[in-house]
Amino acid sequence: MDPSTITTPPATSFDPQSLRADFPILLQKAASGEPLAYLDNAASTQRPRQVIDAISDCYQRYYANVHRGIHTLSESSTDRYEQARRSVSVFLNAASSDEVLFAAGTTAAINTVARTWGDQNVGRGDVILLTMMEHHANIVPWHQLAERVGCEVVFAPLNDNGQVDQQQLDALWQQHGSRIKLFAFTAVSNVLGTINPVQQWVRQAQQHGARTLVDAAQTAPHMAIDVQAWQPDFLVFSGHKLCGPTGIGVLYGRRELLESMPPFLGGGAMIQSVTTEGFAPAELPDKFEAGTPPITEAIGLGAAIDYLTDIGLERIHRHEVNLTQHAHALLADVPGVRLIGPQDPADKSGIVSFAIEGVHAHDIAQWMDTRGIAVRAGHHCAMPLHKSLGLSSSTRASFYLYNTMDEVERFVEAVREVRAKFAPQGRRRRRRS
Amino acid sequence: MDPSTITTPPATSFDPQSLRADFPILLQKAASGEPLAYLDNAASTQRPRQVIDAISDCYQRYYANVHRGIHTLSESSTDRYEQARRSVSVFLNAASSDEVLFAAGTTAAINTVARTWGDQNVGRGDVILLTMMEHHANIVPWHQLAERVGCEVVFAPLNDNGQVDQQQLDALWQQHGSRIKLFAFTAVSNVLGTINPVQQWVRQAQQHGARTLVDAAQTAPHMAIDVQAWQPDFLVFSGHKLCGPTGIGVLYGRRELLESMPPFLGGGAMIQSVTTEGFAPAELPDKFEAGTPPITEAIGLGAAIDYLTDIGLERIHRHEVNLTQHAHALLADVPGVRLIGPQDPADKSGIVSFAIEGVHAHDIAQWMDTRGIAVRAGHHCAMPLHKSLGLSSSTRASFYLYNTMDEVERFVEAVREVRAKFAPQGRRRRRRS
Amino acid sequence: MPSEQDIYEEHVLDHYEDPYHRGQCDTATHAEEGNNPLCGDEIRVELRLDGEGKIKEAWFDGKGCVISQASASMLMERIEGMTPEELKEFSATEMLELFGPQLTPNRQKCCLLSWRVVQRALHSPLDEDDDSATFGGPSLGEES
Amino acid sequence: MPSEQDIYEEHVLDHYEDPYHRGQCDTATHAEEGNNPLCGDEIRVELRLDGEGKIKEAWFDGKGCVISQASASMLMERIEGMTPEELKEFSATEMLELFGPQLTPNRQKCCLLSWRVVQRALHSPLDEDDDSATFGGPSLGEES
Ligand SMILES: Cc1ncc(COP(=O)(O)O)c(C=O)c1O
Ligand SMILES: Cc1ncc(COP(=O)(O)O)c(C=O)c1O
Ligand code: FES
Ligand code: FES
Repeated sequence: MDPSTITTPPATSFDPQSLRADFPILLQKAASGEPLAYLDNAASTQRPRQVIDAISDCYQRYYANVHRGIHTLSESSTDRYEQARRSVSVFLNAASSDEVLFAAGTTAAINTVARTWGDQNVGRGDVILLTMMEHHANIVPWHQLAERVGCEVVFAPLNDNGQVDQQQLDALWQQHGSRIKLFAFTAVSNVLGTINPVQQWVRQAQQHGARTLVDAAQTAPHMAIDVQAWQPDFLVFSGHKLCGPTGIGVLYGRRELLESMPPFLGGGAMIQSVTTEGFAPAELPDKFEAGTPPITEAIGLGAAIDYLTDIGLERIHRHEVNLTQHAHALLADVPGVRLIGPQDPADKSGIVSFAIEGVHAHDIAQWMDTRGIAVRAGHHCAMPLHKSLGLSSSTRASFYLYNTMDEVERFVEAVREVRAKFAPQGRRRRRRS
Repeated sequence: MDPSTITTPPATSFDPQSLRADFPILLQKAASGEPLAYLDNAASTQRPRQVIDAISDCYQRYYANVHRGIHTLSESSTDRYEQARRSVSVFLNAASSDEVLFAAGTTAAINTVARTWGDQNVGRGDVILLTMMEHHANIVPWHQLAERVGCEVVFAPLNDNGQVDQQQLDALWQQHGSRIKLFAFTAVSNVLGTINPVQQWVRQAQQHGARTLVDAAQTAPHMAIDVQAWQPDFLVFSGHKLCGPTGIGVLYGRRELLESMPPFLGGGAMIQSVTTEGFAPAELPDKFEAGTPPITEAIGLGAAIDYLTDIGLERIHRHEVNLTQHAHALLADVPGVRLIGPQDPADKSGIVSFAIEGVHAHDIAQWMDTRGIAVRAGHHCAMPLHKSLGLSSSTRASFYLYNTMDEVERFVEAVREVRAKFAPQGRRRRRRS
Repeated sequence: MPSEQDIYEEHVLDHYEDPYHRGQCDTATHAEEGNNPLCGDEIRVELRLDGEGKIKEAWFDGKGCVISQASASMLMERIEGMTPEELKEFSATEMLELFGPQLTPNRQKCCLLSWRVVQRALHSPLDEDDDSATFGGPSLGEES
Repeated sequence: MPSEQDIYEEHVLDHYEDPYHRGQCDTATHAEEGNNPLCGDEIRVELRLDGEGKIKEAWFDGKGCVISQASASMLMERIEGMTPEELKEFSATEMLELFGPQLTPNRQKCCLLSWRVVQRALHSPLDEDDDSATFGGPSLGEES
């Protein structure tokens, strides 16, 4: 199922207020004394106590290093670690949990693909196709690959609505044809909120014999993923963006590809045998998990996924679209605000990025902080995108399951204040003493 | 200071029993109903509540993504994250905290050096010098480098006392001379417990113009490290082996080298700018920390280091030597037990590895588990070492600050039982029905 | 948690110390090797199938822990007289039951080592390519 | 925690909206550029030193947040008349004091941007190599 074709969720009411009780950090006041409105979820989300407890519980009751241990603690840890892998596997609807590899994060996962599959399969004159809305994590590893092997990195341009122009994309496929070895694209833009047609793009790549990598960092937290339906070759996401711990992410890969790729990091666990002459790699998934893995992080990620699937990703997404709709509607009344990305909330995830003529994004964010509202300012690790928009930075509010309509209203009110305070009035100030 | 020349600690008494109260997991009974004797510390250690609380506290009170955030939570997280870097820097006595890079673990750190410094500086015909007691984490990345660039990997052999034979090591320097580009060695063996003369070996490498990488995974938890005195080019260790979280380790590198090396993983935070044409890397330490870093893990690591330095590493080491001494003395009376590694506990860290003639290591570990004693069996990620010892596996008890003389005695008692139960008696059993 | 103290019950130790058909089968028609990737232990199984394909003799050799050795002995004793179909139907669960004491997942791999090798041995007639010369035999990790 | 509401006090906004010597100095003898790696904002400073090396004129240009622009304006006003030695002694702490409102570490970088560029400008006479053409000017991250 494409993320753009979400089915209507059951009509049960969604109550963010009651969910907030699960998140200890949201119960405290902001430094300003006001209730904390955390709208920086695209950068990283907060954790429910279910996840924090899962981590503590591991350390307090059954922690040991995993895999080869015989003793009870090690068996328990291994068991829970592998259970987390199965949770992720179900979450992605993977054919086998062997296709689910734990990595340090989205960034580490993409670099793994670039340095293994990339070094093995991409050469001089080949093309890596990206979109202009990619996060640096899905740009820099390909620039580095280009430095190593001499391939070319091509960016599909966007239209005025913050979407890839399908005609121009078709033209790129036409132009480069089978030279395109990989189409690596984000399923949802971390700046524009744009939801891309994953399944359609994967099919298009398949028709040209190209591989696909789907950056699901902004998708996994908000929408159901089905790798068997989407059929990407690789799909990656991070734990910390879906209520999970830092220090962990997931690299999904199709078995056939993972088996044909050389291993990446070398060390313990990823080997079948080591001699003074060389080594033989282990089977999946160990082959790509060198050294002591992020054990409690994987267990915490499993708990986060259980938490989110209990609530239901469709319901979460629907709630976020409602918040975005409200934000768009209110911001339409504030002059001087330039909303970037799709103008119709139905085409978007719960991300609202904007610029205010004559006001620096960092001043906007700083002012919001004085109102207890956490938003992010800057290029959001998407400098090429900002350049293409003619901006050096933007301010971004990004929503999650625990955000409320009231927070959206406080946010828009703060936007109004910012304009009043900072937008150039054209007046001369009195001379300073 | 060399790890082998530990000064006598102050005569204050060291009371592991009172420290145990800090470790929730040690307060519970083992599955067998007996008190848990956790002697698998070389694989991974347990955590005091100070560390568990530091992690929970971050998630509950001040978590956000680090670095570029303006809002209060992000400032707080960044502050604590960088504070952890400074704690590590002091812990290692680094000249600057810019030389301290957070990595996913020892394995990730060594691979980082191999793929950046290695790919840049090592070529066909060059030699990477290792010792025969290295962990796979310090072997496989060099085998992989050899596959990429055509260098040779040479192993310094050990004597019967489980130490590198200095004369044979001298001969290797003589033989390969300036072809040796790097001497990568462990400061303490994770199987033999052998403490290597780090400072002396670094000087020797310097005289030959070679770089050094010190694997301090088994050293950092137990002995004071001084990178300005030792002068290694690189030094690495893992958080989970010194009471810290999983998912984090440290790569120390000399500034001059780190600055001249290309970056490794590409993505957010490690860049100064990105365009559609290429990228410019950031300054240290960001250059080597792509993507969202292990934030709570770094903060937990800082708490672990504070905890250990409060107690004092010299005192911890002295305590472990006492335990080892006791274990050696008692095991000397058990026939058929082959202790591997230095016979004198003064040459060792708190690691006791052994084999029992005719008994499989996994049966030993399994039996110990029935007695509530957690030890590890296998090749301990050191297959070349075991091969050189004529063994396919060994059983390892490894001590830490919270272990007691009583636990050592229970351990030796279990060794006796194992011998009685499993060692071949040469008798014929009755025929089975 | 299985009560691990029971793993090494008398019946298991009997098979360990005085195994059934440990050694070589001079008239073997089929043979196969395999290892346990967790520990590197290897086992070789040699079978003699008669004209109708029935298992007339089953022998094993190798090294490993008590569980792997005792379970191999039990298995050799058990499968003699079986048809290939019967052997194929003899499931992992039945193997674990045959062994007796409850095992944790890691130790189940020990117990199932010879069982896996036996299943493959049926497809490895001795006149054809014998891949026993490959690195430590094929790893069976992917199937576990 | 600094009370952030105070950052944008009137005095700061005065300098932001009506800055001192924003623009170019046609008779500049020294100039330097630099950027804040955290946000990419750039600032250029141009100085005119007289025969004895005293700063006769100080001008800045660039873009950035209120803090960086207001602090640059304050700094230009402050350093005119200073000798190079006096400027060298004018510390980061003094710069933060000159600005006024307390700042978090990230925002201190905004406030210190022009201060750093000024310190380097003294060593960048205009007839010699002007590296203003390099990628966004030298990054000052390593010094912060
Ligand atoms: C000496 C040594 N080096 C490297 C490692 C690998 O550390 P990690 O698994 O944390 O990456 C270990 C631990 O297993 C070790 O003992
Ligand atoms: C779309 C996208 N891709 C990749 C990343 C990088 O994720 P991480 O920093 O967890 O590696 C992010 C998050 O910043 C993102 O939003
Ligand atoms: S430990 Fe190797 S087969 Fe059991
Ligand atoms: S945000 Fe760029 S200088 Fe302040």
